[in-house]
Amino acid sequence: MAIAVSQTRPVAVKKNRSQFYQSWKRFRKNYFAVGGLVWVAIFFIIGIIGPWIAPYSYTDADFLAMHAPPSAHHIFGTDQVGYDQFTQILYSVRYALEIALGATCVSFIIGIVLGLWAGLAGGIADMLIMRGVDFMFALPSFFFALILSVLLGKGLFPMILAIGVPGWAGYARLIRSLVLSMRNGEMVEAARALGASQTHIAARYMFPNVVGSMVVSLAFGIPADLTAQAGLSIVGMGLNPPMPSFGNMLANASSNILGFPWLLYFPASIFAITLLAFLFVADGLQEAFNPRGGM
Amino acid sequence: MPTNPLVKVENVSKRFRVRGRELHAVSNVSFEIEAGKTFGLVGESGSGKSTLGRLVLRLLDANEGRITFNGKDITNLPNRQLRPLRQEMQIIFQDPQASMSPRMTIGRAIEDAMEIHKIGTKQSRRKRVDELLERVGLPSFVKYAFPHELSGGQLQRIGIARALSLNPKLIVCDEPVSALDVSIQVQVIHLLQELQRDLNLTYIFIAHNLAVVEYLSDEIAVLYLGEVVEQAPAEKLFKNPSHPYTQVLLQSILKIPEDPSSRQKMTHIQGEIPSPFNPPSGCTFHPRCPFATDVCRTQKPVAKHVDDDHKATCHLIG
Amino acid sequence: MFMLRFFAKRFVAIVFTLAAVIAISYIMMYESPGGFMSTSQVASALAPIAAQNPVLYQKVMEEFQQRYGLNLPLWRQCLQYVWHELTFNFGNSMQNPTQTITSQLKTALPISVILAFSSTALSVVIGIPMGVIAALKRNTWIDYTVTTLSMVGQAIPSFVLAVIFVLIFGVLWQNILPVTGWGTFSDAVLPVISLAAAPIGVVARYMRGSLIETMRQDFIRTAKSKGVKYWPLVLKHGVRNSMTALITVVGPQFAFTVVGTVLVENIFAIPGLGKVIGNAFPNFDFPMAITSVFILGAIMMITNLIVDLFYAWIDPRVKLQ
Amino acid sequence: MAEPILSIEDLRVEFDRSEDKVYAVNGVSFQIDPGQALGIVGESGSGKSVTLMSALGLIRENGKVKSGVVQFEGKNLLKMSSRQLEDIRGREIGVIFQDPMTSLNPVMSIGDQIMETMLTHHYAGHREAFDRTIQLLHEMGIPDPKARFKNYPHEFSGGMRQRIMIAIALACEPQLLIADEPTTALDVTVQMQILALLQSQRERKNMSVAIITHDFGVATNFCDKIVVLYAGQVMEMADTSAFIQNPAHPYTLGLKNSIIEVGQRGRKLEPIPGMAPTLTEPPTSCSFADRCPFVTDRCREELPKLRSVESNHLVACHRAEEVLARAN
Repeated sequence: MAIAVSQTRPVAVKKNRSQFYQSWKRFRKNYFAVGGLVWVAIFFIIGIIGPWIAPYSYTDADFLAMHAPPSAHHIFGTDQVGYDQFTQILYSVRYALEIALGATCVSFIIGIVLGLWAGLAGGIADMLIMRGVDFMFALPSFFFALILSVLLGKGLFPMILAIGVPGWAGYARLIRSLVLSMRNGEMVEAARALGASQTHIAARYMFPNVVGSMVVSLAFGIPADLTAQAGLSIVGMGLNPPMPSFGNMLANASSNILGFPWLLYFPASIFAITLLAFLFVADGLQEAFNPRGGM
Repeated sequence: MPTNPLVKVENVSKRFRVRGRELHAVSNVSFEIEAGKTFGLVGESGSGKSTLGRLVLRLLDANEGRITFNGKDITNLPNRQLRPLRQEMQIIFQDPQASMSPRMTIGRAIEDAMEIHKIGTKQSRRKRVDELLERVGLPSFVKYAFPHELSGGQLQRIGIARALSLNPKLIVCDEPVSALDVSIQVQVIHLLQELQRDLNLTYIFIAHNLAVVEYLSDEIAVLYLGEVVEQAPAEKLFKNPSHPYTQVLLQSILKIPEDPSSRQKMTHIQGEIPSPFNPPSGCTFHPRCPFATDVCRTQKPVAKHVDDDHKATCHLIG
Repeated sequence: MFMLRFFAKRFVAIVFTLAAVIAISYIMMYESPGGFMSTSQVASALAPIAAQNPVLYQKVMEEFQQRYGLNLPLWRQCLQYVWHELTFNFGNSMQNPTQTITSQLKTALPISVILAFSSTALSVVIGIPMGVIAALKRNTWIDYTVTTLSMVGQAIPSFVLAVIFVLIFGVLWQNILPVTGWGTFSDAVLPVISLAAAPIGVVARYMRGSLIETMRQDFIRTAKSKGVKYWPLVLKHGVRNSMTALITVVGPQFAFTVVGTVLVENIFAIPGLGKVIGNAFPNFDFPMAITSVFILGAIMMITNLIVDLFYAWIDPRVKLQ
Repeated sequence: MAEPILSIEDLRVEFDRSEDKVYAVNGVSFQIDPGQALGIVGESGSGKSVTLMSALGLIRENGKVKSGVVQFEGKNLLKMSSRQLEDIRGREIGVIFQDPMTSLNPVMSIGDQIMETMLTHHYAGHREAFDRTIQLLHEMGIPDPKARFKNYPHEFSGGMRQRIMIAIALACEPQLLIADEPTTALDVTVQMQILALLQSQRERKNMSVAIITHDFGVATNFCDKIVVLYAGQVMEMADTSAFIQNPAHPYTLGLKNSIIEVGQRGRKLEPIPGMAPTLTEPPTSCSFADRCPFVTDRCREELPKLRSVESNHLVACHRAEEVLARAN
């Protein structure tokens, strides 16, 4: 006997029913997020092609035009040394992205290794790693970055490490909790009951269900690292001048502001809008991947 | 006594540590199941019935005791050797949605079971998915659906199809119908019954609904706080319930009366199941037992034979 | 008795964490190009004094040798330093070798504390009602305004907001609010607003989400079924329960605010701990830098302890451990 | 016969979903007489809770009452302002819900939650409300009520929490108690305790009770009259005895045959095929037609009206007489 299922809700057979397509469909409806994504994309493009479209080199000081307001020669004006602000911003975008992406990768890689280790091994390893996480959360990671930057110096690569290394704890905690909730969940138990190996469970069952959360946390991590990098500049531990960065420009401009407001207009607005764009994207991703939970 | 049982459970115990406190989930349980039969496990929440089911499948490792499957001691079998054996012993869950990946279509989920054991080719697996869906009474297009798009009853059929895809000998049914509506419950029970008949399956049927367990099972064990308090063939257990707890359970069932005048009186026992963290002394049932004596409060009863295949763990027997 | 044990346990944990932070910073800075502290470094820091007052130079030099154990092996130096810090015996700084760090921080510390706490208080006082209103008026223009504003507040870091304020009130509309210095109430307005913007956004958004979630719970339906009126329902049952979730974000948020304070003080030239840090790190004045971080860290951890206590008080399901 | 305490006439409720509408209740009518225990039986999605909860204004925001009259003490609840309704809820009509784990406020002591009902309705002053709370807890069989007054819900077991829910619902001595699946989440031994408690309270206070349940055992043992809902419509309504002995609707018959009872080993199962529909359009023909063994062309075309087949026995089926004949 086969029991008729006459009133089954008809399941539309669509070609692309993958999770990413579904998430993208939800993401697309969020105009803030799409707008943010466009800005972020432009930001990335500028980061890549910046050096080619820059009218000057960032070390070229125009001594004839110090503190020049925006003009045809210097469309964003120049600062007290005569650096072309447009060029400075183009390079700032590049370095900001290099540092933020690099630092996020560093945090994420350390976090994922330790998080997986803690979640899968349990026992003493778990306890030690979680103590480490508690320790990292006891102080803002910015302070750890500050202290590390003393040791490592002020170059591009040292900055990536200084910001990236202290950021591991958040990712580790997230990944551990995801692993634990799944490991004890019925889905993984069912997969074990089917006879699936650990690698099969991890690849086919766990990974597809955590990738969304990870993408979201990375999306929130990038703007946080952008902010941290600029923050280090404010307390004088950022990239070494003349390497341009948003933080340096903001710090420099805010103490030289009287009479030269253009030094602030451009970096402040571009930096603020960029961070907002990243947050809109991250928020949109969160909603797209996880439509019910979260805030 | 069965001579060559498919499943043999001997003196199995399982303890959990929860925040430094020890919980006896299953204590010293033994039973045997012959191939093609159904063994019912009944008990209220916290009785350890689900844990016991998972111990048999080695989804949990027992602290003590021995589990033999198809003549092979699997108690300490390493995972590598256990995995191929899993084809022969499957489980269906109370909440089928939680047991499936929300990111996998139904078709992929069933296929994956076969892929794990490298059964057949891609084409033959696909064909088998269609066959299985038909076998459990679902149209083949549901294979394109995701779990959240189906109803509870449909998902439970998918769970059954996934288990069947491996041609198991034993299926542990962990409260497979308790989350379903009455009319759907019967459909699923009917399906399970048919499958057992056609495929000579052995079931361990776990439920809190006594009537359903009685209906399906050949032999039944009643669990209370992780201990088997009574065990007997289904007819004997219901005809002659010997442990006070079994009697109470039976009295708690609300049967549809013949007419309102023959209604059941709402008689009930006092109290609720005690915390498994600190179970009562002596017989764990004594605080709720209407017949408890001093012996019950201090001494742990041992299983006694009421009949050659009917055992109850109570001081008042014999 | 139970509370006492809880406090003792947490206190020990805080002390250990701080000791570890100091030790790790010490070792890192010792290895850094500038070095934490060495006889030659002290000598160069004391050079101006040496020229004017050799006697004082000798005295201060000996003091430094003694206190920082410059001739001892690293591990003993480190242990000694950790002990001194934990006992609030901070010693002298490199920038002002004749003055103790304690005396230098005496004025700076209260400023940062006032900034951090008043902006946190403001974020709660403004953020909660904003979130509640947004949740109750869900999917209306009020909700959209609150949510968008919150997002903007949350996205823009305090120091960028501070820079924008400097631009607005320092250049465009001068003389409305001061953009530098510290002393009067109006000096605090812009820094506190820059610092509070992000936490207000976070609190409002979190409160909104949490209250919407709470109002869907079964116990809200129970309260309605009892005939509880609208506002008691929202406040006693809804908001009260949402607060338990909100508290979990206040702790991390306070950490952000502390960092923000450090940065904002540098933008507005406010002589707080942040400004001290901003001077100390680039000038290799590591005793001063570490001490400032140590003090901020201690304040944060004690605040978190208080938050945990409050959490346990507001949510009976939470057990202190 | 006295006036019914609650009478529902032609109630229709819809829920808006993101892409469509669900017609949850489609013209339900029934009455509850004073002192009567009414059982409202149906499977999930049959509209059994929505019917009563919408009458009390307790459904989700996306649910709307489209039409109907709910008379309570001569007043139409559906026409009342939310303030008037608040005065009735908890005071005149008490409600108990299914899941005692989530239905109590986790951060409020249970004593305060019971007192709140009385204080809200000015049923008692603070002092009396406290005394009465202690007394209620005692009546509900909660040991050591004075000490437990200050405890929070998570410190109680499921059965105890359901007793507390009952205390809340009965605090102001309502005339009508609505119990929405009061024992579904509980173990059988505890279910019996709760039902016994409800029964004794009902007898002592001569209160009317409406039990919403999917469990025929609970309905037939507890109730005087039973209403069977399916797809948001009344399929059958009868006194319990008529219901047990002469079910006249194929769905009721099928459901009764679906119930496995103790002592039925070896019985042949006859499941109702298919599953209950989710109505995204108002029904124009019999909603059960697709699953019905008695189905004819007429069933697929014409919506059967609720009609009387015996005294106090209403059925919505074109072929009720044949069903009755077969059952006998």
